[in-house]
Amino acid sequence: MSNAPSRPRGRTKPTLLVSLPSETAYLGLVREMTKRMAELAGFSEPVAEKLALAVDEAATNVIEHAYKGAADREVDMRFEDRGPDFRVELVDTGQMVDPRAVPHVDIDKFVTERRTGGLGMHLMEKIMDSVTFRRSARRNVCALVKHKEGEGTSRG
Amino acid sequence: MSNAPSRPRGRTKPTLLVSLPSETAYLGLVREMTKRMAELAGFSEPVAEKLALAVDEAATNVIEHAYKGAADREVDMRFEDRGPDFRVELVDTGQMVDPRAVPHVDIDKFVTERRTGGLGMHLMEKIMDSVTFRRSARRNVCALVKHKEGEGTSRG
Amino acid sequence: MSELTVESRDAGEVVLLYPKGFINAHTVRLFEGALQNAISLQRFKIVVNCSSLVYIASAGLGAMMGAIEEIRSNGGDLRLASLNETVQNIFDILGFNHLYRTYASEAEAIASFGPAPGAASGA
Amino acid sequence: MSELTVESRDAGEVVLLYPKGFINAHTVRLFEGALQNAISLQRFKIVVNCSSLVYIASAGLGAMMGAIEEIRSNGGDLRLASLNETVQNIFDILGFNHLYRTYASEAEAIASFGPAPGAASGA
Ligand SMILES: Nc1ncnc2c1ncn2[C@@H]1O[C@H](COP(=O)(O)OP(=O)(O)O)[C@@H](O)[C@H]1O
Ligand SMILES: Nc1ncnc2c1ncn2[C@@H]1O[C@H](COP(=O)(O)OP(=O)(O)O)[C@@H](O)[C@H]1O
Repeated sequence: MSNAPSRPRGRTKPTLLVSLPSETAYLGLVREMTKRMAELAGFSEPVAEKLALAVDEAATNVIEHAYKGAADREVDMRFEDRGPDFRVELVDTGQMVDPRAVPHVDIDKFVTERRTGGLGMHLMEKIMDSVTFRRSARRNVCALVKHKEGEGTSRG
Repeated sequence: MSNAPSRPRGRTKPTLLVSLPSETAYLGLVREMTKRMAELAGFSEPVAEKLALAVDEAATNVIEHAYKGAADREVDMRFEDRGPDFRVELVDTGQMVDPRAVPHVDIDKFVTERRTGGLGMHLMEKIMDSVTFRRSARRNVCALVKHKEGEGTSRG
Repeated sequence: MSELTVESRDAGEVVLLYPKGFINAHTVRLFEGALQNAISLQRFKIVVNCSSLVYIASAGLGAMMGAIEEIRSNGGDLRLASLNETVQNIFDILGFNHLYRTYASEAEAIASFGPAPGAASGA
Repeated sequence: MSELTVESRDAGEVVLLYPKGFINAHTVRLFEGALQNAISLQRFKIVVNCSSLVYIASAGLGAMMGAIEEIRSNGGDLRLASLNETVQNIFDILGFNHLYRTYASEAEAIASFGPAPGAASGA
């Protein structure tokens, strides 16, 4: 599903595009926007709140890792209600992410080893149905997808 | 950062750009975003709420008048924290607004004549320090400006 | 997501409306419908209890303007109770305080319509 | 705009923290500061009352992970009270319930640290 350059084809419902500064001060806005867009896509409030958390984590990672905390860069976001899927893409022009380099947290080890990193990625993966990273045209694209039919049985 | 054409020059603080479908379902999002951006610009919550109302009214007018209710068009918004000014621009590609044709409400007449239209424009003008419409490159631009120093003495 | 709900209750001759949430151009039909419903039932003494009304844009004020003529020409009125600060403020900006009577509490708004016929004989 | 405030109070040997609002990567310093402050005062019995905590992102959980080692190695603990559903849910997703003890009420969380020395003699 994720080989679309950025504009999806066909009958995709209209999309919300947002471009914001890479400052953590905007994370509250990211959370609110995501919650509302998820509710507009038909998710219940508790699920919409979890989706907002996942997108907050993704945006936080862009600011802290891809841009290494630089506050003068830009984060582009695209919210799409694709019929059966709710999809959020975050695009940055910062440091490349190698998905294989991103450590997968084993939560049991986590508990015993008491690490502090890796929680955000783990939350994103638990909450979403898919989390993918790709590099295209010198931009990093992080795509988060949640299937609507799975809403009631959401693992998160 | 980005040499995007739509970026203003100079030391203007980073800007939030949003592009949304011309559906009234998004008005709640417009209100929330505006309130939060106004608070980030330093306005107190009660003032931020009024600014959110003014921008809601402007977006409502774009959807209802410029686009005549068509839900498949786009509204572009730009929020700027320009030092002494908080500025919001709404851009549409719909029907042209002739500012001189927009009726100015005389609230006293309004009360006695009991009209129902014209309230939105009146609110916008009461709340903001300036409300301007211009046409450029086949797009309508509605610009709302609020001076920060006037916050405490806001008329609204 | 329900940005607005509007409940309706009876208090003798008076109809009470409870808009809860946000009235904007998207949700206003619901509020308009509640007003029109009271009118179509010939209930012209209307109190809008605004204690849970968080926000009202001009669309909502327009809905009241659109109904007030018919309500008053039938011997009724539309009165407002328990406005929060934000909503009161919007009313003030528009000079709506000249047009609509507002009360601090629902009880006062109901009482302003005078004693109900039933209440007088039932005492 | 204050997205987060963190008040601190004493209850005998126990320090109570009251985060109010949203903990994310932007506001987490404040929460971290409150934890570090308790530690630097050698107060290692800490209850975080979450009744007004609306939201916590991983940054906030990381702040707790970063402090827990020192707290426990000094004979203390960090315990949580009155989590709302959203916050409880995030804890569950991460398996934090294995790591932190949570209580339905602040009183229970305080009591879990056992009777305070003063309380025992003062009875
Ligand atoms: N958008 C990103 N760009 C670059 N690296 C990332 C990105 N997201 C995650 N990472 C890498 O994955 C690691 C784990 O991320 P996360 O689980 O959010 O924990 P934390 O951010 O606390 O380290 C990060 O430390 C970082 O090395
Ligand atoms: N963005 C716009 N595009 C075109 N016409 C507009 C626009 N905004 C306002 N107008 C005109 O100005 C009039 C007054 O607007 P307003 O005060 O919001 O009241 P209402 O929308 O209830 O009519 C509208 O009826 C419309 O004719």
